[in-house]
Amino acid sequence: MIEFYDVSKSYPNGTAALHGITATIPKGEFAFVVGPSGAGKSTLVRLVYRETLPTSGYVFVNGVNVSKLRPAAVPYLRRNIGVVFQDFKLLPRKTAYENVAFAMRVVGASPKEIARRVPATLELVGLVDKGEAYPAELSGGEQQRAALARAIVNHPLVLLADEPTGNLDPATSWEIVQLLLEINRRGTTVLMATHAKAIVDAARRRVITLDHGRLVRDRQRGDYSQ
Amino acid sequence: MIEFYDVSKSYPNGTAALHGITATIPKGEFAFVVGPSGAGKSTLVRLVYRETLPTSGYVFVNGVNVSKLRPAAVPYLRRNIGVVFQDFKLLPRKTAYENVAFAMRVVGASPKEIARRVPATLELVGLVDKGEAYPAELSGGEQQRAALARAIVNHPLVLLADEPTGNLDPATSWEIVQLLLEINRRGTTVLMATHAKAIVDAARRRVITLDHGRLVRDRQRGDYSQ
Amino acid sequence: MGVRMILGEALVSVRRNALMSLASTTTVAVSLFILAVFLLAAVNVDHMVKTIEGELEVRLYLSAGLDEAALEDLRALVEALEGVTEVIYVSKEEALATLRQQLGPRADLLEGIDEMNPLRDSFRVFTQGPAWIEHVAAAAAGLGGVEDVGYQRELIQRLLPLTSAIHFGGLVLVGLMVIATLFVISNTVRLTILARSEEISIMKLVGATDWFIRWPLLLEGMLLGLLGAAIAAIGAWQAYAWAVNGVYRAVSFIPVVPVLPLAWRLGLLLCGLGAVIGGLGSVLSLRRFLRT
Amino acid sequence: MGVRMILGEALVSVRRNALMSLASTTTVAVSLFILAVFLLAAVNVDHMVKTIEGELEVRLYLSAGLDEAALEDLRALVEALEGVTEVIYVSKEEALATLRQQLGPRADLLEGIDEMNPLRDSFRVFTQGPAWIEHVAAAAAGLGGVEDVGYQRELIQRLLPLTSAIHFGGLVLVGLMVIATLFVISNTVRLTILARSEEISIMKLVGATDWFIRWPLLLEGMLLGLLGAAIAAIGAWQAYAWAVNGVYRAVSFIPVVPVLPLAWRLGLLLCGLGAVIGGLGSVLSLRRFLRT
Ligand SMILES: Nc1ncnc2c1ncn2[C@@H]1O[C@H](COP(=O)(O)OP(=O)(O)OP(=O)(O)O)[C@@H](O)[C@H]1O
Ligand SMILES: Nc1ncnc2c1ncn2[C@@H]1O[C@H](COP(=O)(O)OP(=O)(O)OP(=O)(O)O)[C@@H](O)[C@H]1O
Ligand SMILES: [Mg+2]
Ligand SMILES: [Mg+2]
Repeated sequence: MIEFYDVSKSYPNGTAALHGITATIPKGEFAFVVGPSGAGKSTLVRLVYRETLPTSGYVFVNGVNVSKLRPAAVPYLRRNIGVVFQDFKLLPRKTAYENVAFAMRVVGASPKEIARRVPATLELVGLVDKGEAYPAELSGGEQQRAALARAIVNHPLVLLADEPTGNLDPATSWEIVQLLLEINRRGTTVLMATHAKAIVDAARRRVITLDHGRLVRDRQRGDYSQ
Repeated sequence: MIEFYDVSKSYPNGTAALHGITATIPKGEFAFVVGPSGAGKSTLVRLVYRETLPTSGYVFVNGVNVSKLRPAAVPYLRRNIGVVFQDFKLLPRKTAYENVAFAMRVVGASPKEIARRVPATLELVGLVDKGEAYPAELSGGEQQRAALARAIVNHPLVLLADEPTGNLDPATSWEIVQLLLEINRRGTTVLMATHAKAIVDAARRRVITLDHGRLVRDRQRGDYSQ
Repeated sequence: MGVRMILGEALVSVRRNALMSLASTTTVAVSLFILAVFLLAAVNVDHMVKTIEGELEVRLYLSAGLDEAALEDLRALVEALEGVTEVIYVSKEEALATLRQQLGPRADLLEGIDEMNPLRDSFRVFTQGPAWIEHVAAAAAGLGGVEDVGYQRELIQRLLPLTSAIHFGGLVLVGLMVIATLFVISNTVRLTILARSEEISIMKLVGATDWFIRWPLLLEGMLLGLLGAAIAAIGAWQAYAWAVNGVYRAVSFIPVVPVLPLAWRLGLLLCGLGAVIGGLGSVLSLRRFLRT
Repeated sequence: MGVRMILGEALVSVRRNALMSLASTTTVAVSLFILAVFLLAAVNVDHMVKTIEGELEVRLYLSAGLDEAALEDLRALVEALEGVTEVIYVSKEEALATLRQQLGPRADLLEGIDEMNPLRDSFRVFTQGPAWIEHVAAAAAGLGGVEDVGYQRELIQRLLPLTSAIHFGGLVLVGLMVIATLFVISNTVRLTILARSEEISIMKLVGATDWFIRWPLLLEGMLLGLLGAAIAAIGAWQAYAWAVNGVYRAVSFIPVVPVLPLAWRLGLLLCGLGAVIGGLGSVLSLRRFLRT
């Protein structure tokens, strides 16, 4: 469960990215976050896994006030959250396989478990034959799928996907969204920032619309509609 | 004008990315390159500005065999080509303004010319108020637009846009495509790799479809159609 | 994470950062080599000073006509004095012979003196160091049978500040060198860590704890340090062996410290320093990126 | 690109890479400081050796009964010999007084010798260096009025290899230090360049020529080197002034090279080295990224 209470965020350079956002994403929900470029979608996502702290207001994840977390507790928060970063953030000196395996090693998974689950997850995103490639040797869409594999490999309680289909063709995009919906059906809360109008319109899930840092619409079975 | 003659490309790690591509994009044309993730679109684009050399076959840009270019001549080839990279490739320690200005300084533009044209170009892509921001301080879509501004600021003869709207909302995407079409109308040859079905279908321009490194379709007023 | 996993991680990282690893290892090697050369020089200067100091003596001129037993008693008393290491008896005949030799071409001065040798029997007394000489001289002056006490007062007064200056200066220099070397090494490691700030921040975002990030980098720093130190140690060993050889051939009277136990000790010291500073440099540079 | 533009670019880059710039500048400063300390030590040892060598002399013992004119002629002849720098006349009375002083407590040996002074008048001849002594001695022996020639044959035979060993060793060490310092500095600059390989490749993709990329980085390397060198020079100056002061107070008889002209020269040398190596390190490390 993710709760935002009157959250505002200004970046150190003075940019006000979010203004008084209040919203609750219940456990097990699938929600889209949409809005024009620079609306604050990525900022909202960053607040959840505490890459950044709100300037005012509170963010709770599974009942925990994220801002109040001791630094030493932050890694443990993040282990329950899978993130597909908008810019992928793959480790450049690790292969696709190693990148996914790294996320499992972080949570202390056994080598056996890793050897079993990493290939299965790469299969799921259609990257089995790219396991040995370094990020620089992957196409844009392949990198994006590797980032997705890393985000889901630990079966996180919460999955944050920031523009996870921006570099994918419509068919692959649709497959990936099906995958996310499937993961959501198994109980994971999913928050997906996206520009893919076709997908949002087809999925008929909750849509939170941001504009210039304000929450301007929040519909249960919404569509993209500008 | 861009010509591909029986071009194949295998990367050093053994991946065969392109097989026997032959195609001509006449001067002043606007062509989409579409295809599933990993089809070879980016590789095709890279061959044009010589980020990579073909394994076999020839690539001509404005009549020059790109593979035969002396290393010292490569910068001069690139100055006639604007590129929007799929991963933006903004200089991290320069602001958005400085990134765009850098492309002009490279071609030896006068400070006055730079001071005039950089703000105008940022305006064109909707980034006037983000000139002082570093890439890390920009949203995904803002970075993409900064990359576009850098690509067009020198009025290049050829514009290569690799997924230039992947991080933009539909409305902004459409504006950007209108901008590219406008630039094309003024005489620039444009080659745009994209997954944006809606845009391709609406623009009714030439569409080159790749799949697994092969050219599978090439229609003059085509659509995305899988 | 098991130790083998961390070690594997570190080794892979060294290889995949080949250029950086090479640059930093060679820097470590070169700066530790210089430190080693310097330490070897310092050890040898120290050795030389000790040798020279060991040749300083107190001369006790004895009353004429002491019998064998009195002589032995006196020798025992002198040997019992604090700071005394050795006592050698010199008869007045031996003393005259030595003087004649020292005068060299002017020995004709002593012609005809033989029969009426004006010199006295004496003890040459060696001490634990030049600082003891005045003390021993004063104590011995009070002993029965000792008529007069002589020592190179002027030489000692010149030598003592000189050797203590050499000692002090050497210590300051060695200290400077050690600090500088450690600084350069840890700074080099810091540069390789700074270059990876992006990777480190990604690891944190994926949920890695500080120690999960730190261990492999700590080990990597230690590996680079150790490798550089090993190269430096081998280089220093070879260079020192060559230099000692050269000194023996050219200026054999200069006392040098023999190569072997010294080279081993130095090698161990360097490897220890390299590993510790490499690791420490790594961990300290990481502070900036962790806990934020 | 104008010079101002490149300089501006370089300065901005130094600031935006603050952490890396700091790490590399301090490394440059520390290693050049050590080099400076070392050079200062070498210059002083050299000075000391020269001073000691300058005190070596050839003694010409003169025939008895030479008159004033003959003495002056002989002095002129000796002064004209190759390698001679100074000639001092010592009468036999002065010689006896000196000898008495040297014998110290054993001066009683000379009692009653005064009237029949067996010593001879002599010339003390100083040369340009110990290597000239044998030559001068041989040449002077053949001159009329010179009865006998004396010099510290043994001392010279010991001193010559020693000083040449010090010279040779010093040269080797200074050479080693210089090479090591240059290596460390250029390696440090290399690390900062390696960390920017991504930026450099982007610049190339945007159409920058090699020199367009090189100029600002060259200047940046020079700036870092210069800044580090300036810090090192100031530090070395202060440290040397302090050390010279200490030596004067504690062991005033040791000859030291005065601070002032030396410190200036050293500072210039360091700044030159820093700038050149910083720039060169930059340009050489760039080779790998350009022309591909
Ligand atoms: N680190 C930062 N420092 C300063 N300003 C930032 C930073 N990150 C984002 N911003 C600014 O905050 C605003 C919101 O950015 P955010 O990344 O949340 O937008 P977004 O909705 O994700 O946009 P996009 O769809 O383009 O990714 C933008 O104006 C952006 O320029
Ligand atoms: N530098 C590289 N080294 C090795 N293989 C590469 C490299 N770059 C791309 N590839 C591989 O070549 C194939 C084509 O890649 P390319 O980037 O051209 O695809 P794309 O059509 O642009 O895909 P996307 O739509 O996902 O960006 C892919 O299988 C990819 O893994
Ligand atoms: Mg975003
Ligand atoms: Mg691509």
